[in-house]
Amino acid sequence: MNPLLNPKLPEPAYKEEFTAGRLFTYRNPSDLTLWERLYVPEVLRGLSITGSIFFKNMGLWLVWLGYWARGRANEAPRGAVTVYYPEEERPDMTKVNRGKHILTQRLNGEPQCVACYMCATACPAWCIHIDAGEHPDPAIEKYPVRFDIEIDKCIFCGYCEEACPVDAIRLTTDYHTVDYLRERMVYDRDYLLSWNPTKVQQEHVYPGGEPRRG
Amino acid sequence: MSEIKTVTLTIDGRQVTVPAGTSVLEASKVIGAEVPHFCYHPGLPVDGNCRMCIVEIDGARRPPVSCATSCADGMVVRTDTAAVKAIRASVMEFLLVNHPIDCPICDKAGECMLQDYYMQHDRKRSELRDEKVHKPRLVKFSDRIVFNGERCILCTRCVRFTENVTRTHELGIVNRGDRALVEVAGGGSLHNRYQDNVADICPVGALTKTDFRFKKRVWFLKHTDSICPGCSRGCNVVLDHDKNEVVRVMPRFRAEVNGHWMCDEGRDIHKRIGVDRLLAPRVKLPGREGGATPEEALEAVAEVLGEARKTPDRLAAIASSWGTNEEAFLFAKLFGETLRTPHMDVKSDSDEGYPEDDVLHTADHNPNRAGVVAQGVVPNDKKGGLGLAGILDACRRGDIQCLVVWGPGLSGHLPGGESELALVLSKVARVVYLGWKDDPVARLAHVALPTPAWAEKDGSYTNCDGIKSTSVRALDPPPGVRGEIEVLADLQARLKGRSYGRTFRELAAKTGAPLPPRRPAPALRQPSLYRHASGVARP
Amino acid sequence: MTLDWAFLLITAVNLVAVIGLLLNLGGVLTWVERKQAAVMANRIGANRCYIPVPVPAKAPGGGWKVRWSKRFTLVGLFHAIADGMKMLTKEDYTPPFVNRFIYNLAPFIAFVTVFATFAVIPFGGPVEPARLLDGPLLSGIGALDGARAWLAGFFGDGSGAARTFRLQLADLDIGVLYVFAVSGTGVFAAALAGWSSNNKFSLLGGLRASAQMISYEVALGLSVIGLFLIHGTVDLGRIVDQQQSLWMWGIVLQPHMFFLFLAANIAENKRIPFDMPEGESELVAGYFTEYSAMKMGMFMMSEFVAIAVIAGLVTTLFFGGYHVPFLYDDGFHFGESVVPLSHLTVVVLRLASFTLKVLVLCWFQILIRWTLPKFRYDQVMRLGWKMLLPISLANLVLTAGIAQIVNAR
Amino acid sequence: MAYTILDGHKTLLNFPRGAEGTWTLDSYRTRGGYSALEAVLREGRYTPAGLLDQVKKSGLRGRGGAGFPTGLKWSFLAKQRPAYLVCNADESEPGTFKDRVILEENPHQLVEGMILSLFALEAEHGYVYVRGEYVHPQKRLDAAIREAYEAGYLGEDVLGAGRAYHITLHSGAGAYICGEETGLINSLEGRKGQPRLKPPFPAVIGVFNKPTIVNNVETLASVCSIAEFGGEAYAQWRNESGKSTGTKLFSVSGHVERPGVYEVPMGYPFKRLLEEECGGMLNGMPLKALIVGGSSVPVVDAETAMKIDLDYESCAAHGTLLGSGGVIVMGEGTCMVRSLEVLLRFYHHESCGQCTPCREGTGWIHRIVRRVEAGQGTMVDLDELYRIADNMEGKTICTLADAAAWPAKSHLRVFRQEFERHVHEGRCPFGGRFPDPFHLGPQA
Repeated sequence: MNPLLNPKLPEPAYKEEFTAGRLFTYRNPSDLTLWERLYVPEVLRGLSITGSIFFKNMGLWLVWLGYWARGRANEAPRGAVTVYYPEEERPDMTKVNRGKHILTQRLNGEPQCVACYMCATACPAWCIHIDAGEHPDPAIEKYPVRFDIEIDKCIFCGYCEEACPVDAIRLTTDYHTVDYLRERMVYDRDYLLSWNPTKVQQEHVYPGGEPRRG
Repeated sequence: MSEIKTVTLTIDGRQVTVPAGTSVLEASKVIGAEVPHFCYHPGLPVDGNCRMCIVEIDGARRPPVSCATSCADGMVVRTDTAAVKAIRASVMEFLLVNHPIDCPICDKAGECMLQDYYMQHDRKRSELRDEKVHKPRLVKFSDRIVFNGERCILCTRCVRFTENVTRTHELGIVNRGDRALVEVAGGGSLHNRYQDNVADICPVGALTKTDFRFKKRVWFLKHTDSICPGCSRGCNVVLDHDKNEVVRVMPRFRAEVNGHWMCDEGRDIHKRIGVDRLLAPRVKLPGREGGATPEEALEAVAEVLGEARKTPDRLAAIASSWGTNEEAFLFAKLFGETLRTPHMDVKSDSDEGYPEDDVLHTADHNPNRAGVVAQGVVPNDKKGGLGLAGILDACRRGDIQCLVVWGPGLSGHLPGGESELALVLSKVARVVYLGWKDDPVARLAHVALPTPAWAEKDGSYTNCDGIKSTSVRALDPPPGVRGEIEVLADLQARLKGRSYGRTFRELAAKTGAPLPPRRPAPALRQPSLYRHASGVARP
Repeated sequence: MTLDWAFLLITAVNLVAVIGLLLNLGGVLTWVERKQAAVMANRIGANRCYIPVPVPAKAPGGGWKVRWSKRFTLVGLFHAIADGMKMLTKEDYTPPFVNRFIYNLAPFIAFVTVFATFAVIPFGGPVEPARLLDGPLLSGIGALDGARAWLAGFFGDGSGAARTFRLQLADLDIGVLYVFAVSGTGVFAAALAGWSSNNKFSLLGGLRASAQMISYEVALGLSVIGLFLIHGTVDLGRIVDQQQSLWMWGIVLQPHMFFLFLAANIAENKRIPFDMPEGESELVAGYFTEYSAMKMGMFMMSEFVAIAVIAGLVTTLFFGGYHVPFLYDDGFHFGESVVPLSHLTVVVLRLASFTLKVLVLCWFQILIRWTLPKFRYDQVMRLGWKMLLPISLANLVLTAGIAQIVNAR
Repeated sequence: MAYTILDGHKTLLNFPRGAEGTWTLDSYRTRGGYSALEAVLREGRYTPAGLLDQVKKSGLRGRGGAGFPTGLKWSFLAKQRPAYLVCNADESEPGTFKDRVILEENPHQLVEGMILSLFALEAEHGYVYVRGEYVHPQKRLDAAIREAYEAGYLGEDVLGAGRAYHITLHSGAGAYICGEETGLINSLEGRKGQPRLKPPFPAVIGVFNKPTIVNNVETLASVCSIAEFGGEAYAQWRNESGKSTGTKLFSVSGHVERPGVYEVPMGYPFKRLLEEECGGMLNGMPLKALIVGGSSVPVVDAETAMKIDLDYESCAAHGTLLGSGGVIVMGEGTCMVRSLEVLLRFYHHESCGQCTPCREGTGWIHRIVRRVEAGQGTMVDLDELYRIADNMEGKTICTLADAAAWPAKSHLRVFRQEFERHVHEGRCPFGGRFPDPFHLGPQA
């Protein structure tokens, strides 16, 4: 269709330009104004923005020094929005953060898991290792004899949670998954079950979150 | 030769010519229009109860089931119309109404026809608002087979298997309607020797093998075409393995050998791979005692044979009936041609196994006696060659200076067993053993070389009917263990014999082994749960 | 000819000062870059390296014991040391497929050329050692008389007149030309490193580096020729001398050329927004992909030293070098009024002035690096050839014309 | 309306109602019994092919429910011998009890019809598969067969014609599905009573893998009349406007004054049957619904019922089937949901469990209707019910799934508002009970 026949059509979103004897077509042509294309003033503007943040934060540091000198460093206003991780923790960590795994339990404390390997199959990091066994109760039939998660391989994508057909594995908000020993970073079945071994048998409470209903 | 009568019909607008009497379902496979089915199995009589394979045939009063409809000339069949698809969806819905949908704990998941067809033909939520019908679960049909009544779709494949294949009639359907149930007749248990097949042919997870139950999810398995070494039938099988370990053995369809079936013992033989293995070479020659590398051990063998070559009459070689055709070929060439010994024969490696019957089992529990003999491992009559008994007698008399034993089980040929074996071998100056088992001979031999088990090497086997089958290496042999082909070819080279090739594919041209189809390398993981896991055409 | 011991001593002092200053500045800049970037981005930045300090602590069973505090971090300054230690002690892995000789040579070229550039930069005003201890405060101290006499004797020219030394390693007539020549040699470092690594990424990085450095070399030279026309010399020492007056500072005479010169220098140094040769996002690490340990460290070090060298060069050409506004050899002159200062004070003030200007310009370069996004490669080349080069040529013509008019008058 | 019928002659119920001893050989002979057989065997009235031809000419259609032309069916019989004739006396359709009357009151007519049929089919051996619950009819039939053997109508040399005819009585074990011909054959062979795949049809491979003809009791008994009067005469007994021929037994049950079995010619109006033969509706209550041909045919409402002529064509024209002639009359006050629930309970119980749609579907729709009847259904359930019934239809080996689906669909179609009232009111508007059409006797 000839765009001239329909003047309401928008301008074609590309620009053609002869450069080095060839016709180049830019799909996303620059929409900079001449002032912006002079570059230097805009660079200076950018530098003034980052520079002002720099000086503001240095000023705040001086203020902090003042508070620190009076032993009230905690009350000082701070420019940094990040935290010193092991010493400090973010108070506003989201409830849907994907962290350490847990295995949910049946009423008698056994794992809800039926060892279907869906999580192990879905896991892109291949960090879940299950051995299935025959459960004495024929209504359950199958349960995990071994359920290991190599937390150091885990990428916290949450696919295991998605794949689980019986809501047996969940990611909690707990993100303290570091350790100095690799051996300790393989979470076994008992560890994964030990998140809340005695409390709340009536409903499975999502640690740090709302209780799930229904 | 009588001409096979053929009929020509149209399926989905394509002309197909098939032998008369072919079912529409089989004819559809020819053009790749796969008609879904549960109860139909090519190895069993047609029952037509699942109603999944309904197609449209022009002129038929009501849509017929394609498994029970024979092709006729000029028939016009449609397998992909909207009406047919609607019928399939409705049949799937009926099948799933009372199915427990416990795929997570079901071992069939991943190779379950119900799952696959659900994804292909149904894909909707259950509309059932009432209680499902409950049936017994975890019924032990035998110590090999467990039955789950709720998962059963009553296709009667298992019933027809016991009726028509084993003719033992243990299974039957009791009760009517949605209360129907497969039961072992008279409350006994399955007692035939082919019972694992009922779990194979079960299209759902109703019948499972205690052997495989909960061991592995099927989508983790890799599949390798192999043969069963349990008897001289040489059933074609698929080894399902993962992490260098065979998890289960499934029969592979080969019409002229084993059809669709195999016996229970064949499924258990893989468990012996790791038992009593000879893992490292042993050398007890003067000056060479102690641990030896595979290279040193091979050198020792070459030295012993080089010595023996000077008196070929006093050299004897006993071959394994578990060896492949290619190995036997090299064995015959090495000893018959290069070393010129007249004394060559093949022994039985194993005499354990089920007795002979009229389904599959044969009396000889070694897979390749016929093949080894056919490759020329026979006494040279012209030069007064001795057979197996003759060789053992000659050993006893001290006439044999060097004895090469390939494979375990020599003591089974001596009435006195192991103690007599020690006596006999003590009269022989040099005993060389080659085999995968830590046999009494291996302990008495001057040089013992480990070799791979059958699942760990390529090779072809000739069964009792003279049919050759090829087995593909499924597992990695233990570290440092080299295959017989390599060892024999190496010895041939060290002894300045003719070179016939060092790989299976080179030698297969000489033994006439059927080359296995090159399968695409298995994906590290199956990309989709919904693909048929075994990768072989579904029966 | 007898050895000029006084000259040798001054040169040795200069050498130690320059190398000490630059090496440490390079190390500190690694920390500055991290910390400044953090402060600019509302982050905290490097803060974990510490030197254990014993502090008394209460023992559990009563009494006191020594606890090693981890809190002496000095706002993360030890990270620079830790970085250096790490690079020195890491395995120096040489890939098997490289051209060993050139591979090993390249980082040294990079390192040496950067250091050599600084040789001609005057980092302090003229010093008369004989007068160093004269001053309103020091002259009263009799104990220094001996030293004063020794200084006069040692640094005298024999005729009793005091000799004047410049705080500059090499007072070359060709001055800036030497700078261009040496920094031009730096191209070899990147090109050779890229080629000898026998790696596609390295090679591409090396190619980009050489193309980019050669391109900007042109603009770099042309952008300051205007200043040379005005000053009538390329000797950096004499250029600085002429910037005694604030009105003769390069930034006042040719402010636009300051931007050009700085841009060209950053491009020479291959830093963001001109970090095509490294191109983390597409070339792994560019021409030093295959380098590890201290060889990689030398590339990194040379980059940070180059920041300081560029700062020194810009200071010298555009910010009056070591000059402090209104400060003359004998003190501050504000119009008619004079604040007399001792010679030592003036020398120290000028050294401090130079150092301060260098530090501010280092800070400014780091500010640029953490503010601007990176160019595309074709944009880099287009900027160099189609913007910087014509502008500097136009500036050259214009400056030459004005200079002709001014001189003719 | 005019009927061409032998005046006052009943061919099947040709004995006084309620008379004693009608089942004996003597009584049967006094009514002209075995005369046709004697004429055929002794006098050679017909050759086997000729008798087959007469059956074809008579237009006799199978009286078991499907209405397949008998002559055509016989002509399909494969040529190899032995071949068998099987009489299907497994009368288990709810609402149908006509064969029982023949077996109890007039068994010799069946025996004679079977011998004639064996003659026409050139077979020797006939089986009678009698429903297991019919203990009394079995005794009568057994006695009749014994009498026939003694009188020489059965045996190695029948009536000196040099032909051997045998009839064996086989008692079923009580399964609805054994009334289906292949299911019956399986049961007769001693297997589980499950229908077989067709083809091969029983006429090619039937009992003991031999060619077999399976016919209903009434069909075989009617062969006597054909042999007696000739096929063309038989074909005249009908409503002139209709095409169906012969007389037919109708077993009327439900809310009528005089339930029972009536023999009327084909095409007899239902209205006349109801008002004249049966004496009208019970207590004069209005008619609500009619099932004309046994429980498996679609139900019709009162208005349609009154228009129906009792023959195959008229029934089909009014959306139902003549079936086996089990007329179930339902008066006002009957809960149609309950009626359907009762029917589906039967089919759920009787499904053999072979084909998937029937096995799972009958149970499923029964459970839905049961819930609707209990007042716990939803509108979605009604649509589901119709959809499932529709899915069941026409996909199984035998027609049991259809037999369950048709009533379900027709109940929903014709009496939908009653189902909706169950849903909306949350209970059965008829109090969960109803005048039970299956258990109400005439005295009620």
